[in-house]
Amino acid sequence: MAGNGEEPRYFLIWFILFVLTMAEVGYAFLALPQWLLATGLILMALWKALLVAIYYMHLKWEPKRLWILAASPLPLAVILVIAVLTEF
Amino acid sequence: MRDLFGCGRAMVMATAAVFAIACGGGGGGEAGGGMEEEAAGEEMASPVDMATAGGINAMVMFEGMAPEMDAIDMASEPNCAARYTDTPMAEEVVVGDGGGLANVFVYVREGLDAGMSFPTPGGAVVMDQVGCRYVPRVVGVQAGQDLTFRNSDGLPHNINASPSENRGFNISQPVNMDTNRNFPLAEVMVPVRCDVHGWMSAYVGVLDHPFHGVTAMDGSADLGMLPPGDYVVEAWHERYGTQTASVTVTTGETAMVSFSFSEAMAANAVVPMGEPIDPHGHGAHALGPETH
Amino acid sequence: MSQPAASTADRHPMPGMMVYNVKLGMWIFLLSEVMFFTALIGSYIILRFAHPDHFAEPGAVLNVPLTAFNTFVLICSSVSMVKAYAAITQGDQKGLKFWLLVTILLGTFFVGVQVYEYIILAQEGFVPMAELYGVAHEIEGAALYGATFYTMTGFHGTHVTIGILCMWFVLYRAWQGKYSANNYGGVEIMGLYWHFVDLVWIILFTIVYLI
Amino acid sequence: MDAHAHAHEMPWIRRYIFSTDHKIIAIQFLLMSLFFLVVGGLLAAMIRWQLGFPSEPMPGGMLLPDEMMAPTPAGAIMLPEFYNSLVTMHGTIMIFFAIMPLLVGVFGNLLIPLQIGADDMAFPRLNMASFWMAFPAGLLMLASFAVEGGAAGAGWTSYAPLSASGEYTGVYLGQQLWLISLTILGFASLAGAVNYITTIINMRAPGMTWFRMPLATWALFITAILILLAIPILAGALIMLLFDQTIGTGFFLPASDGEPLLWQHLFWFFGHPEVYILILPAMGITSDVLANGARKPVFGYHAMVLAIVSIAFLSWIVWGHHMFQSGMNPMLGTTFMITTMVIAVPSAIKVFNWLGTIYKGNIHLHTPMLHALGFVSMFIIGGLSGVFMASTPVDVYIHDTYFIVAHIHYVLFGGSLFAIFAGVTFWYPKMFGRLMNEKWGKIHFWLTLILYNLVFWPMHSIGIQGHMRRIYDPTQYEFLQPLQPINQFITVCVFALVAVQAIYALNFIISIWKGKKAGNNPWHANSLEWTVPSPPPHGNFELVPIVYRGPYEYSAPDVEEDYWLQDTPPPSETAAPALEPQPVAD
Amino acid sequence: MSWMLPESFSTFGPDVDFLYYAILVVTGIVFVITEALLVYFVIRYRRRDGQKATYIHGSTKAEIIWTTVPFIAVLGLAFISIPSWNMMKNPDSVPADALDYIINAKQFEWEITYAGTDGVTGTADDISTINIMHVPVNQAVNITLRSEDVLHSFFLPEMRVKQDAVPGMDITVWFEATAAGAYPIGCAELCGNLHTTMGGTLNVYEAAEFEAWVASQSADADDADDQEDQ
Repeated sequence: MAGNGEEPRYFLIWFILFVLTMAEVGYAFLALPQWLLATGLILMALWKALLVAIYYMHLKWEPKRLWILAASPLPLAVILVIAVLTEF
Repeated sequence: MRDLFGCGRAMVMATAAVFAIACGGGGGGEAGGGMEEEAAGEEMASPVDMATAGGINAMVMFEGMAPEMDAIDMASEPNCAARYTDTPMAEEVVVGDGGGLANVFVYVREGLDAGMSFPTPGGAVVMDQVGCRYVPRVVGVQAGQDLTFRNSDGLPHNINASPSENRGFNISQPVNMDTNRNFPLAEVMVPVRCDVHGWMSAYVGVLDHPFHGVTAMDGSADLGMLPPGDYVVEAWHERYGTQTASVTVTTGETAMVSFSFSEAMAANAVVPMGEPIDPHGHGAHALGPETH
Repeated sequence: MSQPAASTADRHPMPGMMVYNVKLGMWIFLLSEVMFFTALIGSYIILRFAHPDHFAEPGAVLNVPLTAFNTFVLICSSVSMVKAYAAITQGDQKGLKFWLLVTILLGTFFVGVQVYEYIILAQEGFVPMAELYGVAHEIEGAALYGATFYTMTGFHGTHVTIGILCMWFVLYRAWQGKYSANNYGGVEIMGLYWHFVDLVWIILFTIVYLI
Repeated sequence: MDAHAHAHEMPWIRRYIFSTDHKIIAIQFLLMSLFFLVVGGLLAAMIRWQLGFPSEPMPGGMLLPDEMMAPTPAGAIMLPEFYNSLVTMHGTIMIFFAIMPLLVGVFGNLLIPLQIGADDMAFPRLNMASFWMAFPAGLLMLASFAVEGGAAGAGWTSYAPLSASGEYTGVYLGQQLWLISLTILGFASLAGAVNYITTIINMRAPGMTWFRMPLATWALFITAILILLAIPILAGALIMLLFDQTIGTGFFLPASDGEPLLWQHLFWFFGHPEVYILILPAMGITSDVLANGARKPVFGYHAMVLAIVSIAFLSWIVWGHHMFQSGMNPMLGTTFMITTMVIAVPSAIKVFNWLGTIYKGNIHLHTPMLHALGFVSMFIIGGLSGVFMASTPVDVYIHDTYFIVAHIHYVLFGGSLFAIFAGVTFWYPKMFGRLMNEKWGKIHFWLTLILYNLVFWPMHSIGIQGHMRRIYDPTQYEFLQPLQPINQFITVCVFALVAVQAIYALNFIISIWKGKKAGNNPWHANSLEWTVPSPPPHGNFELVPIVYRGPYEYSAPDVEEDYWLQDTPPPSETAAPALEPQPVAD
Repeated sequence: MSWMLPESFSTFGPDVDFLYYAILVVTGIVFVITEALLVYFVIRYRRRDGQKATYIHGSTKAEIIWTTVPFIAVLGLAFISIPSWNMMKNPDSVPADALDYIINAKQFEWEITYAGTDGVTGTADDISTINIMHVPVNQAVNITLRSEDVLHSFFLPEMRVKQDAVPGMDITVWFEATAAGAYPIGCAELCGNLHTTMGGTLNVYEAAEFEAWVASQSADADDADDQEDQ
């Protein structure tokens, strides 16, 4: 990444993360149905997580195959949780 | 010699870090001290001067009609059932012909001189398993004294003791055999059961002195020879709870102490289990006959 | 590994991820960390789904404002970490040391706040032990809440602590001048680990504190 | 080479004890896991004594402490709690400390750098750390026999709540040591997996494309991915169970509304990939050896790779078949039945391809080849008996019976262990520079094959009669009493089977000093490890090898010999390409 | 040493046994063919010096065949298994007229409670027995399986019934015996030190006998149990 010219705007990302955190805390205490709260919060959390992964962990500048590698355990996590949840 | 409280051995076998976690989790860490006392106790003579000692005899009577016990359904263990000509009955309350209440654990609860300690008896107390029952059903042992569990049935039993002060154990006896265990700390009582035969249960009283006994069919129990003085004696029954009485021992005399239980007491009886007993000193317990 | 002569290399391409070993190794290690936190967070989700009555409303037991602030601290430490990395890729030794130190301080502050939070919660009767849960005080929720909360946040905190220790090591190496614009692998993988821990916290904060 | 010379100047302890050389680490893993294999075998013999002759005094039992073998006037009788510990520890030790380190630790370390043309692992020090975590973990596991309450006794699956609280079994410390030991072993496995994956992705020699890698390396690569993603799940579960045991949380204890089934789900989500961790490398080894023995390319190389990859993928979505009778949602059971049935397909593909490999071959029946053929024939049985369990209604009947025991042993003993014998014999020269004795190798093979089948084949039969597994005394059940002669027959055969392994042990030990010198390529094989001396020097390759073809070009018409090394330039290439000496990384 | 299942005495028997034998035949054929080929190839293509093996890398056609044929075969086996599985384990399949039982498993006993004449569990006329279960023949019984401590597994080999008992869960088990007699009950999940002793007996009575048994239990609940059972 030393070679890709200008430095990414790290502080902009930081600011977005900050705003999203605030938004999450605010949203969590709104009087909304549980499923809507959960979905919104998870979406925001995933958004934040993606920002960290893409910019701070530099996935944006990595080869595609590293993307695939990095994403590989996620389906397994989803399979495990969803399958076991059907039990209850 | 295999110690029941194996944290010391674990330290040798495992790493120190593991030791810390494991012993903490096992919950038997402090019990290790009991072993040293026992080792020291073996060289000690009894501190009771027989020339001045006096005895205590307890008599426990049952008032009223003895409650009818349930039949034990031994159908699931035909080998045991075959040993009985009559239907075996539960033994929670056993009343003798003379009205004596058996299987009551009577012991000196308070009043021994501070600093008085007693050697651990060398002989073992035997608790047999015959016909899928514990014989005797209630025993008293001294802390550290061997308690031999005997399987005379020739079929699998397990002995699941769940004390509060001591470390519990859960051992199996697949065939006729003896297994020795001991409890290093005093507590009244330790429940013992067999998980294979749900009706089998027994109780062990553990004290760090020898002044205890279990009533026979006539309701009597001999607590042994004690130094003269004032004592508090407690009687414990698995269904009716406890009663205490104070008694004065004088040289050369046998003091009598009597208790009586009745079915009415079963309703609100508090049956102590795993209570630590410190027999030294007075005052913690109110004197006089008392029903819990 | 040195390359064979160019003509041979053309015909026999050198395979690989085109990512140097240490970095690839760190990424692979982080995949296993994903699965580890999957086990912990997954168990939490499942237990909560099965026994909703064990878990209190958000904010009822846990201190959300304090933790939101703490989340912000961790996010700040991520940006300072990435600044340290950016500095060394430009050969800026001073910047590297400065930002590493800032990251360490922020990380330590985060752990400190968490310990403080634990102490307060434990005093209120919010403990992992099933038998002791809420014995001293009447607090909402039940045993599974304490057990899952402390396990998840505790393991995250352990990761942060390990990260701080490693960061001291990186700082020590930076002080010795071991890193340069051409050799910054140590800083980069440190950063990867640190951002990953931050990422896990982002998920944990949402799932444990807010939902 | 400077680095090479430097290696020999290192003190003895750095060269052989705390070595970072992948070949030394492989040998360390080999010695460790063979030791645990012996321990596991002895535990099995004791288990069989009790099953064959329940509650009869065991010969030599008096040597063991009273908590294990109760003294009676007739002799020492095995106690049920010790029997449970034996069952648990036999499974645990064999799976985690024998088969897994043998397949992954030994062959992974030995073969991966050699077969892809690398000088060492990507992270040699991490590699060393991996062994030095695994070995103490094993010792800790063994130490648990000596603690109060004995070793863990809840089965190798340690189902909660039996494992979650000592009050159910009287085992406290032993269960905790079990959990701690496996957690440490998990770290060791992870260190290995990170190393293997990085090495295979990044350190292949020029020309070593994905589809020129030997199948052993392929299998080890996929296995490492399974380890990487499965072990952390186990670690998480182990830690939660350890907290239940020690600090009193209630993840798996119903008393505090914990979920016993959650443990089973987590355990088997790890456990089923684990099953394939234990068989995939064996399949890879078998493919290498079969092609070599048949002097013929592996039939359907690409299909073999695809089969490995699809097994790895499917292994994540079949874990529920261990739990059909566990109270799992029946709908989920149906789903898992279908996925489980499907996972039989890639295994079938592999079997057919192995048959295709020896078809029209020129079969050299050397000892490794015999073991590889043994693997194939036994794996067929183990694979087919798996179909019975996959069918949920049949599983209702045979679940937790000896049929399962037979199945697991046909896969793990008949499968993995035969492949291990094949692999150790085949690559023995690359570890010790000499060959093992062929005659004794063959005697050992035939005796093992026969006795092994005498032991495990009848277990299918008693399983079908309803013989439950893990019962201490089958004669307690009247309907099992007629099966007792079979049990006794099995027991006698087990003793013989264990005894016969002494042949292998002696052959192994004696050959280290007395074996025939091997030379570079004793089996006339193709892959890169056979281009270097036996044992290869520190740093493996003098020059970076250049790979021109796949690893199975046996009997190619273009060349005179029936083998064609991967780095031999094709005939058209008249002059060898200019190469620079390869610096050995420290 | 036999591959034959012991005779079954419940309505599940024919289904399970059919599936078992179907799989036995299919796998048996595959087993014989593959092992025979293996042995044949080893002998037929054994080493001949001075001769090279045939240089073949594979055959796409063969791969396709031996991928699709096993695929279809195993999916077929899966699909014919589904109805029986649903019948055995799905709580909705329990016949409406089934007699209610509660089985409470604990170390190391089966405590079996029959709902009694009123057909409702938890009432005074419940009949409890230890390790011995009494059921009428040709009558479905609906068991609520529970556990007090650890996992157990309720195993009736002749009835082709097996179900783990999980503490904290109520699991429905049902079966219908088709012949009177005494059958073993086993515990198939390691449940502690004396797991091995956790056996019992299933007594299947003709309808009239069963009524007599119920009557005898209700009439003299106190002491009649074991004389009756012996």
